Amino acid sequence: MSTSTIVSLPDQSTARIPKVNYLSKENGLLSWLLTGDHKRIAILYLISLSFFFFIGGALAGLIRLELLTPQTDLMATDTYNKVFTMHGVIMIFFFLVPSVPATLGNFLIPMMIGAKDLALPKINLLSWYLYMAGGLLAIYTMATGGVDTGWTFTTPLSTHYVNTNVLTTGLAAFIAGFSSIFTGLNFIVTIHKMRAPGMTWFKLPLFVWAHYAASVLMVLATPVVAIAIVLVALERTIGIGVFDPTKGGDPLLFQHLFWFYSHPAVYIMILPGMGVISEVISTFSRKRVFGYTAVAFSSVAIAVFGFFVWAHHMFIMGISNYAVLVFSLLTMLVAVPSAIKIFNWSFTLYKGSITFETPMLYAFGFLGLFTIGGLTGVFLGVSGTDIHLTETYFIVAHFHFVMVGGMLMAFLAGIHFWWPKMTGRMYPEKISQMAAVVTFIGFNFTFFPQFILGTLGMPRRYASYPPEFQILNVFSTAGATILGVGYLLPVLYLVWSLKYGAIAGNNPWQATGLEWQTQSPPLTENFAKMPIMDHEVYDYEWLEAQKEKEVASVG
Amino acid sequence: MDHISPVIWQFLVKWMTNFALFPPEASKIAPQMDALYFFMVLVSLIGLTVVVLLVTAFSILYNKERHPVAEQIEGSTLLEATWTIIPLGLFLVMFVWGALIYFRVFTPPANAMNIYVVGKQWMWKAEHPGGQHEINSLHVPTGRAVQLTLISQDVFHSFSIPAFRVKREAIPGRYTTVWFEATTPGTYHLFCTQYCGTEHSHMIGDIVVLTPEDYKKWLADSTSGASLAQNGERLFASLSCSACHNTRPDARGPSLAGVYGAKLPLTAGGTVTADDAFLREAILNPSQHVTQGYAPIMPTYQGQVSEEGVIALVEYIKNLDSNYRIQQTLNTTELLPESEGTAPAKSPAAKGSGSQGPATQGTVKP
Amino acid sequence: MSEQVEHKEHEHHIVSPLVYLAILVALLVGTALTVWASYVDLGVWNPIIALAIACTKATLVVLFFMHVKYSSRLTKLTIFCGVFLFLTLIGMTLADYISRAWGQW
Amino acid sequence: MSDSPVIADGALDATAHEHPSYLRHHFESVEQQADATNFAMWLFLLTEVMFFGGLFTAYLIYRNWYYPSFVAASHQLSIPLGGFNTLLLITSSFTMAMGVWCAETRRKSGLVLCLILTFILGLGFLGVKTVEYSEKFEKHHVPSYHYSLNSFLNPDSDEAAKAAGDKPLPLDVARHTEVYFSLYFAMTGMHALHMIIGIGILGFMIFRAQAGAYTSGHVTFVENFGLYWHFVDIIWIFLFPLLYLISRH
Repeated sequence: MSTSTIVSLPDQSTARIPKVNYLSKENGLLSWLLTGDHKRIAILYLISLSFFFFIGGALAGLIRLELLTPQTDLMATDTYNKVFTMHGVIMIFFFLVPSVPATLGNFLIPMMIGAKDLALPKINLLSWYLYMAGGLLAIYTMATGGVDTGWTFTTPLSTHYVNTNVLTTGLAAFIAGFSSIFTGLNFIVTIHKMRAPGMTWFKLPLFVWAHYAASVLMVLATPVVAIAIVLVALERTIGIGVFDPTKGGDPLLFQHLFWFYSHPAVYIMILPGMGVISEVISTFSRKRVFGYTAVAFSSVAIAVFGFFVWAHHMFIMGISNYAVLVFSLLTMLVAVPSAIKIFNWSFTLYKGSITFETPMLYAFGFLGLFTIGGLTGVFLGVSGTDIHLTETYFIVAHFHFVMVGGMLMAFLAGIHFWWPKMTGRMYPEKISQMAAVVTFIGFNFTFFPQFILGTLGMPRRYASYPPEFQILNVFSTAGATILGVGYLLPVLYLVWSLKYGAIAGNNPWQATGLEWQTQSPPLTENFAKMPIMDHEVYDYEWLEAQKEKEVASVG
Repeated sequence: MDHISPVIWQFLVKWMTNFALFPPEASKIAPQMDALYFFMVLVSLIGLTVVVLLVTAFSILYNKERHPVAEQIEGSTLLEATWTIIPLGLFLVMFVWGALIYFRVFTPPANAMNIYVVGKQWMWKAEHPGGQHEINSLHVPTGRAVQLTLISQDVFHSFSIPAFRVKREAIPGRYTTVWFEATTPGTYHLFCTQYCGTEHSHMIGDIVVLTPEDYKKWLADSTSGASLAQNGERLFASLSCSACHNTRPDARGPSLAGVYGAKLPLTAGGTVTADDAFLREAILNPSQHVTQGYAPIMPTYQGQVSEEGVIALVEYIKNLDSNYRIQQTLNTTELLPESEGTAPAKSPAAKGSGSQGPATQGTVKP
Repeated sequence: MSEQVEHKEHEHHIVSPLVYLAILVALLVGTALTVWASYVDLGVWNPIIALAIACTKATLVVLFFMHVKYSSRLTKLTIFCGVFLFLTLIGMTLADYISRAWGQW
Repeated sequence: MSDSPVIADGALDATAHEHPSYLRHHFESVEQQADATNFAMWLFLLTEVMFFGGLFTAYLIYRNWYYPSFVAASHQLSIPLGGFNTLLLITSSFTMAMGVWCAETRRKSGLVLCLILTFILGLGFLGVKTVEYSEKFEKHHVPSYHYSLNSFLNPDSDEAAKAAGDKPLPLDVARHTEVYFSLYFAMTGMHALHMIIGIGILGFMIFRAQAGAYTSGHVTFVENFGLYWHFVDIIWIFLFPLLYLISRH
């Protein structure tokens, strides 16, 4: 790609990974399983998340393979239903919701605000164990027959009309929910109470702002879906009648409670990704984020408005027409902060000094795909077009543009960006740039045809479909194979780089965050001495001055 | 050509012949919906182009070689205000436009012909007023507003006709409605779009749009002998509804003639418009919908009548313009052993406050 | 920002047992009152009064037993957010149910 | 922008002087630790508020829909038992608050006494609840496939209904009492679950308090548990009028 790069690696002959760091401090499996160190917990999360991601990905592969032909020839319809249900459950509850917060957020929030650890390290470890318990339960469910309700657990289907493992899957989601509540709670407390001297709210990196907003959503929205799941479980087991229409309950109430969480949940998923993009774009254009306060407040605005739009998932489900008007209007409002963010990021590039390392490529991918994802969301939020487009592949494409094109791109951008900090070694640049491009191409091939399919009316969750839709489905499946390669590559070269990667040094990107001002990999306490934030956030002039001073003192 | 694999060749031919970006427009609402859709596509394309252009231009102009030192810029309130207000304005235009279309799709015209649709795992059952039944298909005429009254017997289903751009969930326990006016004869897809269990993807069918003449022919060919209202009448008699709902002066229930569309005062206070949903509720949960002046003595029929049965009853009550039909039913009831009636009352005068008559229909709550 | 200053200035406030006792008495009186009020026919006011008494009791518990009266602004804000969102959930969901009865448009 | 280094000396002053054993390594001071855990507890209570929020929403909707059924069904609950339970719980909240006070003023035996009292009152509450539940079981008022409508169709055969002067309900109204009992069991059940967890922690705390763990200046745990206990009390303060006191006149 570009010939110029800002990586200022230390001289390889003398460079060493610091002897004392959080990885080398203690050894043995137990030292990992009982750790309170936020960085080690982040690594635990990273490993387990990747595991679940590839299981979910394999299921997605099966879905695409089945859809290669119009008939149900690869698997029976009930198998297909189980496959897409488990794909949804695993990807949403065990990958997307915890992805950036639990790995990068866990690793970086204390470092960015100059703290030694999260406020509640034991709770942090507990949330990993809850996550694992939930995840393994989900895998167990899958192994013992699966579940075929769709990840939305719609009543009365989930309570009375299927005889698969709804209870264990619900329990898995319930447990994972508490894991996410505890993570969010920990972040909020940490951001409020553990900031280093001088670290005021408006000196917080935007990554922290985004996580703060997402954490508020996690803490306040997740319990509502928890109680909805409890009620579904009670209805299934002892037959109470809260959602059961034959007993006088209203199945729409379940939808209300479910979407009260699950709509904010998409903001839980995307906000941390937006935080990553802010950091990456600023660093690689070597420029303060354009309109810092606007971007910070737009995160908060998304979180706040995010609570008031949930019923736009139910426009054709028989909620009152007045409610449709109100929720549709509020949905238009929540689209605006995302637009602000997109333009602010674009203008961050203006008069910057841009280089095109892998994280930046992923960030560009994010900008394009998230713009499409966000704008198509408006199609679904507008009550008129929603009638035609909802419950079709249009919604599938929209969701994947936001979640895979947005969140996953951001996740990969972040993993590459902070990989040197986490491991002390660089990933190989050329091949990873290639992987970023492959992912982008594969992604568009996979999901863009689905917009057209949706407009044509192909319903989602169909194991078979009318033959005239085949062409676009073949495109989509072909794209998915490219996408699969794009996701496998990083695993290979990142693992390779653990041993053979170039040694990164403290600050290979010349980034300004506090996390870059300490050794890589960091000490268990993060900083040798308590940092004091005496400069602005994204203060590249301060960084220059620091470098000159260092050169002067060494020389 | 022989170096192209036949599979790919076929694929390409298929693609070229079948490629479409949007489904056929076969209803009156479809062009309106598509106008909004294309407006939104246009706005999205412009927005996307702006973002892509900005990013590309800045990447070229300010890459490190060309522009080695970045200029630190705080931001610009003016610019930020611009890209807050313009998207907001556009979104609001879309909102209003969309709301108008939503309004149209879910507000049937008064003269719409009503067809009942029952969704169940995994089929659609349509009940025409003339008594024609259909499974997984629906015949409708062109040029005539058709209202669908949907209900599900088990789980959520969703009745989707992409070519008409309409879709509505069929909910267990409650009627929902949607309407359309087909414009182009042909056969179109009918999908269930709400995931409803194992055979969800096979809960599909055909919407057959016929010219009015063909439709008449079809109606005549597929009649089952009795109209829906006649089926309802039979049910009305066999459930002994007429034991109370008759026109005798000592009748224990309100007369049902002309009740449809009327505004009824309730014992519990307030009034309610007797529409399909109300009639269904009044049959299944009568005690909560007692008309003023009557004792809450009607038993519930929940679990005794199927959804199809309720539909037939509702259709029957809807068509009771005068007491004439009830009289007839009463006569039939007398043949049943448990009927307690003596001679049917001669007076055709409607009894009780039950029927305020369609005259009050004009005072519908805004 | 402000909290850093704040938690220095807000010394741990110890509430006297007499206050606790007074609150206990108030709560018991409130309970008696709410039971009594339920036997009186006040029409639509019955549930409103019951809820008003319950809210008062809850406020007393929050302010004194849970020390919120003496807590930082952050705690108060947190509780406010919780109550606000709780009311949003109930209010917006109920709004749908209530406006369904208004019929089509 | 100043040129001073990001890593400041002297910032370690806080940790330089001796600090108590309960100060965790990543906090700078005891106040910060206490503040952080207190805030975390409040956030946790917020999730609990939303957790019960779903139930309250459901309750309000169905109460609006099925008011007569709710009235009749609520007459099956005993106000004396419910009132007594309210009394127990409010008193336990008081003893808990006193416990926190004892911990703050370092009165060990007082703290132990208060905790034991709270423990007993909490158990008493659960005991009464068990009595109430078992009565519902006997009458088949637990929503399930064996749910019985008898008390509502023939109120004369049922003491509670007779005492309240209930008239026989039509079948369709009587049926919806099951919705009431669904919510009754979901709400009080979730509440009781919170009580059980609380009592478990209390038992653990009594032993720790006897060992003097909370009377050496480190009161955070007692305080935070107090918050939880009061929260559970508040939920009951709302449940009591909503479930027991519907239209008794």
